[in-house]
Amino acid sequence: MSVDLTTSLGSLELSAPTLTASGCAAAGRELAQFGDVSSLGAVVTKSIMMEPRSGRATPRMAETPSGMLNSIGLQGPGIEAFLEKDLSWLTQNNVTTIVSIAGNNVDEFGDLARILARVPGIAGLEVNISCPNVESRGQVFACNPVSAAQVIKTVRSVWHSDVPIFAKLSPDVTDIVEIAHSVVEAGVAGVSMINTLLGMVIDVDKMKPMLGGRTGGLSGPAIRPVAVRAIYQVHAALPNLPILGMGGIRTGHDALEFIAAGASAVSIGTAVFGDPSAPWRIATELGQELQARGYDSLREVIGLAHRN
Amino acid sequence: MSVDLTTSLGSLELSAPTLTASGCAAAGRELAQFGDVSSLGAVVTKSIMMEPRSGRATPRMAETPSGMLNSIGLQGPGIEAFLEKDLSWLTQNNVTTIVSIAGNNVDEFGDLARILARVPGIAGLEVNISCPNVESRGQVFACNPVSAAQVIKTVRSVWHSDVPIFAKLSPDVTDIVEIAHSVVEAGVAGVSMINTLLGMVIDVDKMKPMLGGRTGGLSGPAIRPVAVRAIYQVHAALPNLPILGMGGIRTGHDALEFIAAGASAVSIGTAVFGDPSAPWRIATELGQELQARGYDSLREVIGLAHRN
Amino acid sequence: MSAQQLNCTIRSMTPVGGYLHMIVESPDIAKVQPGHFAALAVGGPSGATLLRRAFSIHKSTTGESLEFIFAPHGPGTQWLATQRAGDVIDIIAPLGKPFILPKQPISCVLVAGGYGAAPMELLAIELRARNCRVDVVLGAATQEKLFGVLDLKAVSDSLIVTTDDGTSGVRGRVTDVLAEVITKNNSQAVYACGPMPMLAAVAKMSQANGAFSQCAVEESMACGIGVCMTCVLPIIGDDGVTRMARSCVDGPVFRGDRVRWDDVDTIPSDVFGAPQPGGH
Amino acid sequence: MSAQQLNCTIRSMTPVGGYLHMIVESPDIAKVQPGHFAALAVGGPSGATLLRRAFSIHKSTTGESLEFIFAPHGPGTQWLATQRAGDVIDIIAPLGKPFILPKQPISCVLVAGGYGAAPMELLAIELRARNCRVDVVLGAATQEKLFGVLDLKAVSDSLIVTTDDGTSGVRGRVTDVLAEVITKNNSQAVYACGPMPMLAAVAKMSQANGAFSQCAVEESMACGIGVCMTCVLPIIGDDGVTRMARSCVDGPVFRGDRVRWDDVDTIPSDVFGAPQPGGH
Ligand SMILES: Cc1cc2nc3c(=O)[nH]c(=O)nc-3n(C[C@H](O)[C@H](O)[C@H](O)COP(=O)(O)OP(=O)(O)OC[C@H]3O[C@@H](n4cnc5c(N)ncnc54)[C@H](O)[C@@H]3O)c2cc1C
Ligand SMILES: Cc1cc2nc3c(=O)[nH]c(=O)nc-3n(C[C@H](O)[C@H](O)[C@H](O)COP(=O)(O)OP(=O)(O)OC[C@H]3O[C@@H](n4cnc5c(N)ncnc54)[C@H](O)[C@@H]3O)c2cc1C
Ligand SMILES: Cc1cc2nc3c(=O)[nH]c(=O)nc-3n(C[C@H](O)[C@H](O)[C@H](O)COP(=O)(O)O)c2cc1C
Ligand SMILES: Cc1cc2nc3c(=O)[nH]c(=O)nc-3n(C[C@H](O)[C@H](O)[C@H](O)COP(=O)(O)O)c2cc1C
Ligand code: FES
Ligand code: FES
Repeated sequence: MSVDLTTSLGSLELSAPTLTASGCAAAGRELAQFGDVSSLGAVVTKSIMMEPRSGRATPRMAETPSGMLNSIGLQGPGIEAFLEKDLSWLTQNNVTTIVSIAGNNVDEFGDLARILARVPGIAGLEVNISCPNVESRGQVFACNPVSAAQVIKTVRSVWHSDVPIFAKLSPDVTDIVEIAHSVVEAGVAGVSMINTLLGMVIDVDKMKPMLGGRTGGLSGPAIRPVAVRAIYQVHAALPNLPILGMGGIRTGHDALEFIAAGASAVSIGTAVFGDPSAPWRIATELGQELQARGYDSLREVIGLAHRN
Repeated sequence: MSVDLTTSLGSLELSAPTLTASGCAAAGRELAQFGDVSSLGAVVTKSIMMEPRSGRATPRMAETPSGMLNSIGLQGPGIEAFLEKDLSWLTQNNVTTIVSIAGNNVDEFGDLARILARVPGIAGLEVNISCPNVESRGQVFACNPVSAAQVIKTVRSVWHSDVPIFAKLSPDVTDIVEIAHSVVEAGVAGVSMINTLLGMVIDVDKMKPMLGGRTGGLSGPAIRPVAVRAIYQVHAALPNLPILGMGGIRTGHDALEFIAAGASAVSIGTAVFGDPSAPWRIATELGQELQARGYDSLREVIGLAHRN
Repeated sequence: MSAQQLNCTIRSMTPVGGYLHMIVESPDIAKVQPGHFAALAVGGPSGATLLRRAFSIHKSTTGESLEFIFAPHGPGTQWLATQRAGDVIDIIAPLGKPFILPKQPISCVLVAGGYGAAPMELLAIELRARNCRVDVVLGAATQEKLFGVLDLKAVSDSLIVTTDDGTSGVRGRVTDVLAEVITKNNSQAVYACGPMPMLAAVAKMSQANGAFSQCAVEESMACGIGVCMTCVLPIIGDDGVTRMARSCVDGPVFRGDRVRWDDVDTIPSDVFGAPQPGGH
Repeated sequence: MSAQQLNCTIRSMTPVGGYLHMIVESPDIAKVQPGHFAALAVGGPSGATLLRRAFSIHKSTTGESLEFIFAPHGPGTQWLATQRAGDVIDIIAPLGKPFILPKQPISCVLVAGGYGAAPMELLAIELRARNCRVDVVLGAATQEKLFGVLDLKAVSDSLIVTTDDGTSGVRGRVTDVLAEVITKNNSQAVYACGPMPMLAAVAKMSQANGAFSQCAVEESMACGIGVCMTCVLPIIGDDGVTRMARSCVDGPVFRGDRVRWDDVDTIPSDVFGAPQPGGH
């Protein structure tokens, strides 16, 4: 008897528990060499903005102990080219697609949502309010409950569709539960967490920050305990809120930790760089881990670590 | 020609650049098997409280990728026994000693400072306002600029001595520069940063958090990029503020990163568990790294990464 | 006694049943006594495992070699299992408080579970050198997890094996036979090493049968040298007060009647420094 | 063409000058062309190095083997250097866009710095099979960092060696001799692989001397398969617009006149999607 790995994020039913993390699988196409992309829970696309965007200067990454820093700066083709080239490939190939959007200001989020609300074939919208790489003079949206809620309200106001909206939360805050509360009140169907932690590596030969963007986002197994803690806290405070968990998942065992902490599904990010077949492998391993512990389904394990 | 590794933290002159991190070398005595403790920059003692304290239930630690979680819960003998047994050993052995204190409330910090202000042989006071493990119903002091400043003001008001006071900052905040500003205004001579990040590991066999204290503090190389970033930010905002840097330093190369980011000296924490001779080894390696790059002294490199 | 940090070259790594027997070359260190342990660095410079792993010192020849018994389990021991003769391991040894040996030639029982048998041969030899009677009870989940049966047979007066699944010796646990061994041999001292639940049962059974027990406990350790406070358990002191004592420096060997077995992994309310109602 | 993820057993690991020559067994994969690279997982399951390392494929025998040339440097290549025959490496290959081969039997110069010589033997053989003239310029900082001198001599019409310190061949840089080689042999195409500053100089000198150049660039890569956007550099497209192109899938081989060498590691203000004044 095999374990039932189907799950759901609010109204979004997923045939598999592993998704790709935004920015770690582009728009899915390159991964098709390593597995059937339509068999993944979903592809979460790289955060897209209104205009084409060149991103930050290189070097854009630094490997760190059990992790990496990136400062891509949201390089992307802009929403128009995205719809034409990327989303069309995804829909043609029957890929469950969650589109991630990012804006320089609240209005841009609204504009993106207005465009996407009319587009068929989108299973979910992930609102990246937390990318620390955006060259914005202001604070990161996700670091302030008011501006986080503003973005979500604006998106919500133009989103005339049943397609669920997720807010992507940043761990770089004093109280992540407060931010979760504020985006829930603003109308999200669920939250994606966590985005990267703000970090820096210094090149001691050049005596300056290694990355072109100076700071970067820390991801990978190094941050896993922070992600598990954040998900555990948010699930404890908002037990009915669907959580898409991510942050350093490398194995099915790791994924199980996230599910037990309260995530309903998981996104695989940095692990894809080390192993492009990770999203499929981890789903298989998760099934094995559940089976070895006598569970019949993934759903019965969601948040289980809160009950003991 | 050898590199001048002497440095200072405000008025505190240090003969060597590496210190032990609070809670990672007890009160120095056990390390004497591995090196001459009096030759270290200083021993920063495990945060001491007024009363004896049993700490948290075990398991108290979990190894994580390139890091570890701890939830010791400030087990300690209380200030009286500390002075009698620990501090006396340190003074007898000519060890430069920075005493770390922790309190359940603002008054307890004041009481501890009042006692220590009368005790000779203390080179510095580190005020641990950031330990996330304290079983306090309230928020961690260091997570709020007002309560952080309150603690420091209270300590300052009874501290009739030239011995410098350092505030130990937590990275678990939205804006660490804001906290640094508030403790500087409250009268610290410098800051120690960073303390651990709040994290969690779940035992998926028992389906509950692995640590007795549920959450724990994440330390080790995994968090190094977060520490370097925090120090860089604080040094950029407050270039004259002495910084004692820590967080994942394992080699002289790592230490150099911290110095370049703006630390005047570094504490070695988790690395001691893997290598009890690390505080001495890292000082030697730091000298070699500086020499290889043609520097004559450590002091000229403090904050150098800001100039390029 | 003082521990030393050593770079030890592996001389051999040999499978023994379900275990690996590793012999490393070691320079002069403080004399190793049965119950001493060592802390081994694992994972190499690019590894993600920062903490040392603790292993009982199985045998040692002063100035020549140290021997260990282990099984690959988590990432650290799995890495160790890939090391080969000629590779160098960073080892701190000897660590901890060893078993206390009797001054009189008394009758002793050695009880071990799985790799808990690692220090027992050394112990049996020392006890016999003191003209003690040595009876051994070795247990494991299954036959391949037994260690040291033949070696211990050679240095003891009797040896009983138990396995949970009955694949070797008596089906059952060491405590199913221990009371009888104590009674029959009029044992005065019980020495135990193995998993915590086994130790708890052995300590209680020894006490119930009038024998004094010493148990080498196994608590998760971050530093192994006494600086981190992770490895504590509630120990009753000579003054009757229970303290959270460090098993790495105050142990790993404790008197069985001094460990509050039922309170391990808790903070008993009467422990020294326990949280006060209304306080921390 | 599609890349495959393979578990490859190491057949041999042999020192060659300052480098290691690693041959691994590989099953059938897409045909390897000169300039293709592979991405190797390093560090093992308990390692702290998550990202693959990129290496030019030195040689390959379809369905049999892949060969690499590398030197231990940082943690990943240091780990790789400790691997031995029989160990298994996770390899993704072939990756990237290879050198474009001429349809006509033209005169070609191959320029390489250090391990940049790794793909050149394969390239020289392919060019000669097309009846091209092949002249080679090999450079390195010092003699032991030279690779492939004898092998390349055997498959080329002429070979010049330069070293920065003069320990072998001409003291100086490859660009000190390149113009003369181009002029003398009336070279129409220059193929280059090596450090970025060398490539920049080679591309400019080729253009100045009327030769068309192709350069295999070396940008830091996180994924190697086109999903992360770390490995970009400013490339002028057919439409004249500069875009931040991914060197792992759009390269590593680019036309020398299409790379904005002076703007590498910057975002030129006229690049597609560049930050607008007042905007992001
Ligand atoms: C005093 C003492 C003597 C020991 N003697 C032996 C011996 O002779 N042979 C043997 O095979 N094992 C022995 N152990 C247990 C051995 O230390 C653990 O099996 C080993 O640390 C597990 O490491 P890992 O990498 O396999 O597991 P991981 O799960 O990766 O370990 C993670 C962390 O937890 C700690 N840890 C995990 N399990 C244990 C455990 N059971 N005990 C203590 N720490 C643990 C590790 O040290 C490490 O820091 C002894 C333990 C102690 C405390
Ligand atoms: C297309 C291509 C082909 C290459 N071919 C060869 C070859 O044939 N032989 C050879 O010895 N080296 C080659 N390199 C360089 C090789 O990839 C790096 O030397 C190696 O990644 C460094 O790893 P490390 O663990 O030693 O260094 P670390 O400093 O630990 O590397 C940290 C991270 O930075 C990346 N990185 C560091 N240096 C480089 C670099 N110079 N280029 C790209 N990424 C880097 C690593 O991939 C890793 O992700 C090639 C690189 C590229 C992009
Ligand atoms: C190279 C890279 C690019 C990323 N780009 C985005 C992005 O565009 N939008 C976003 O919401 N998150 C982005 N992230 C964050 C990831 O989606 C994920 O939240 C984070 O990396 C933690 O997961 P991981 O440890 O599994 O990578 C990016 C991460 C990396 C490493
Ligand atoms: C086991 C352990 C106990 C600690 N106890 C204290 C403490 O009592 N007071 C304090 O200010 N910091 C304490 N810390 C935090 C360290 O001093 C240091 O700030 C942190 O671990 C980051 O440095 P590292 O990565 O080098 O360990 C403790 C850390 C560890 C791992
Ligand atoms: S393991 Fe650190 S005190 Fe015992
Ligand atoms: S290395 Fe990831 S896109 Fe090129």
